[in-house]
Amino acid sequence: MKMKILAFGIIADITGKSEWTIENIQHTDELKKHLENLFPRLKNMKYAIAVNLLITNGNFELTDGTTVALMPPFSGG
Amino acid sequence: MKMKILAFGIIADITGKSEWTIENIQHTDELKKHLENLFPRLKNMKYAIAVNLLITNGNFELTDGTTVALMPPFSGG
Amino acid sequence: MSEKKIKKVFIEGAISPSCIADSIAKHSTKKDIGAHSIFLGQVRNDVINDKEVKAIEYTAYNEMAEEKFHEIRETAFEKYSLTCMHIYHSLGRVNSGEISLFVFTSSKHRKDAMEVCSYIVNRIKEEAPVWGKEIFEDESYIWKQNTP
Amino acid sequence: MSEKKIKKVFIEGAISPSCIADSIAKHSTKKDIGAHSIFLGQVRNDVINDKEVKAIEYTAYNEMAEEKFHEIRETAFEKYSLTCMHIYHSLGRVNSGEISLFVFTSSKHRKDAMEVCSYIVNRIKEEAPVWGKEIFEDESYIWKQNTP
Repeated sequence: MKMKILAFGIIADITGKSEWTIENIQHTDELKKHLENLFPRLKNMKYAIAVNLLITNGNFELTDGTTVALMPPFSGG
Repeated sequence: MKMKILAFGIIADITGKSEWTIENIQHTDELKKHLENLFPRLKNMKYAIAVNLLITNGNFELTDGTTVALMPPFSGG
Repeated sequence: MSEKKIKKVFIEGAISPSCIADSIAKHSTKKDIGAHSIFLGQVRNDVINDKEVKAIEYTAYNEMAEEKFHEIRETAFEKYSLTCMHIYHSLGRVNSGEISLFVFTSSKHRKDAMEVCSYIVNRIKEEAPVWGKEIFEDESYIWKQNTP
Repeated sequence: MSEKKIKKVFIEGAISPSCIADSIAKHSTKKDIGAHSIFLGQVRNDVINDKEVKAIEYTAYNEMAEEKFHEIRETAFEKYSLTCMHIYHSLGRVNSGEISLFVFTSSKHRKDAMEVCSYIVNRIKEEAPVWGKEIFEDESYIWKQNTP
């Protein structure tokens, strides 16, 4: 089970990369814990998680081939 | 005692002129009566009267040298 | 007349897109501006009693209108946080599809720019002594009535 | 992805005044339009910790943003009486004083055009996955935060 991770804005600065692959993570809460262990600065960050282009609310199950995006608050316009 | 009359829009169509002089009329109510006698179509018209650039409310005394404007509803823009 | 400086609002004929572009371009040196709001009034080819409007011919009580535009301008600057504002209104003939009113407001933030633009347009429609004559293909006409 | 046609929103670098003029000029053939409302976002030279912003560099989650712009577009046409709408947003570097957002709405009457323009701009600011990096003279940067 593989998923693609995309990081944007300040999150890509913290993770040092904007796109990578992870394996065997079951849901978004587990992913958050995993990432916050690797990148402790994420613990204090406000960010949304989109799964296959849709912003998630609460914990969300991940399946093979999904794309997960880590998105800090938007600042376009 | 002379006053300048200005007519705009459909009012100038009705009066057939856009600028003329009148004499010896004391206030705006008298002016309206005078004009409506000359141009009966004005009786059914909605129009505002400005004296020296200011729109009048109610009856307004006229003095020598004033400019009176007859203004149908605005339709600019 | 008082001595206050009155900005020229009326221009003869239609307002061209390139005039609008020039106005926008001039603001690139005002780097504290974050938001511009623009309103453009365009002449519609309404069909009235089976005849199509080909143009509107605008006349105004110029002296009173310039005073009114000045007053609207002053009040807008008092009521809103505003960096720049420009108003241009056509006089004379403007064909359908062409632009006869150009209101341009600029502020630090979007809310001010958009609210004040709408405020100004509404006041112009209601209070500026300007009259539009809707001219049909056969050169007959009716006097325009603004929708509230 | 569904098969719906998605209009291109993102353009590389600043939006030029002449591009805006072209957009306006194209609408002169749509003679049922009576009112255009335009919003322009311009990059400010804010001073943050004594350093002046020279440019904003925009990045986006393109695929999601295009979907979001499409959804905003569809909803705007459902909610308002609207003849035309166009949205352009910059990606990459836009210098202070230059334009990075262009929203253009057209309707028969002014109220619709102005209300829908404001609706669209607010939704873009809140919901479009776009990020601005404010770059200072020395090329250091901070990530931009939008005011609500």
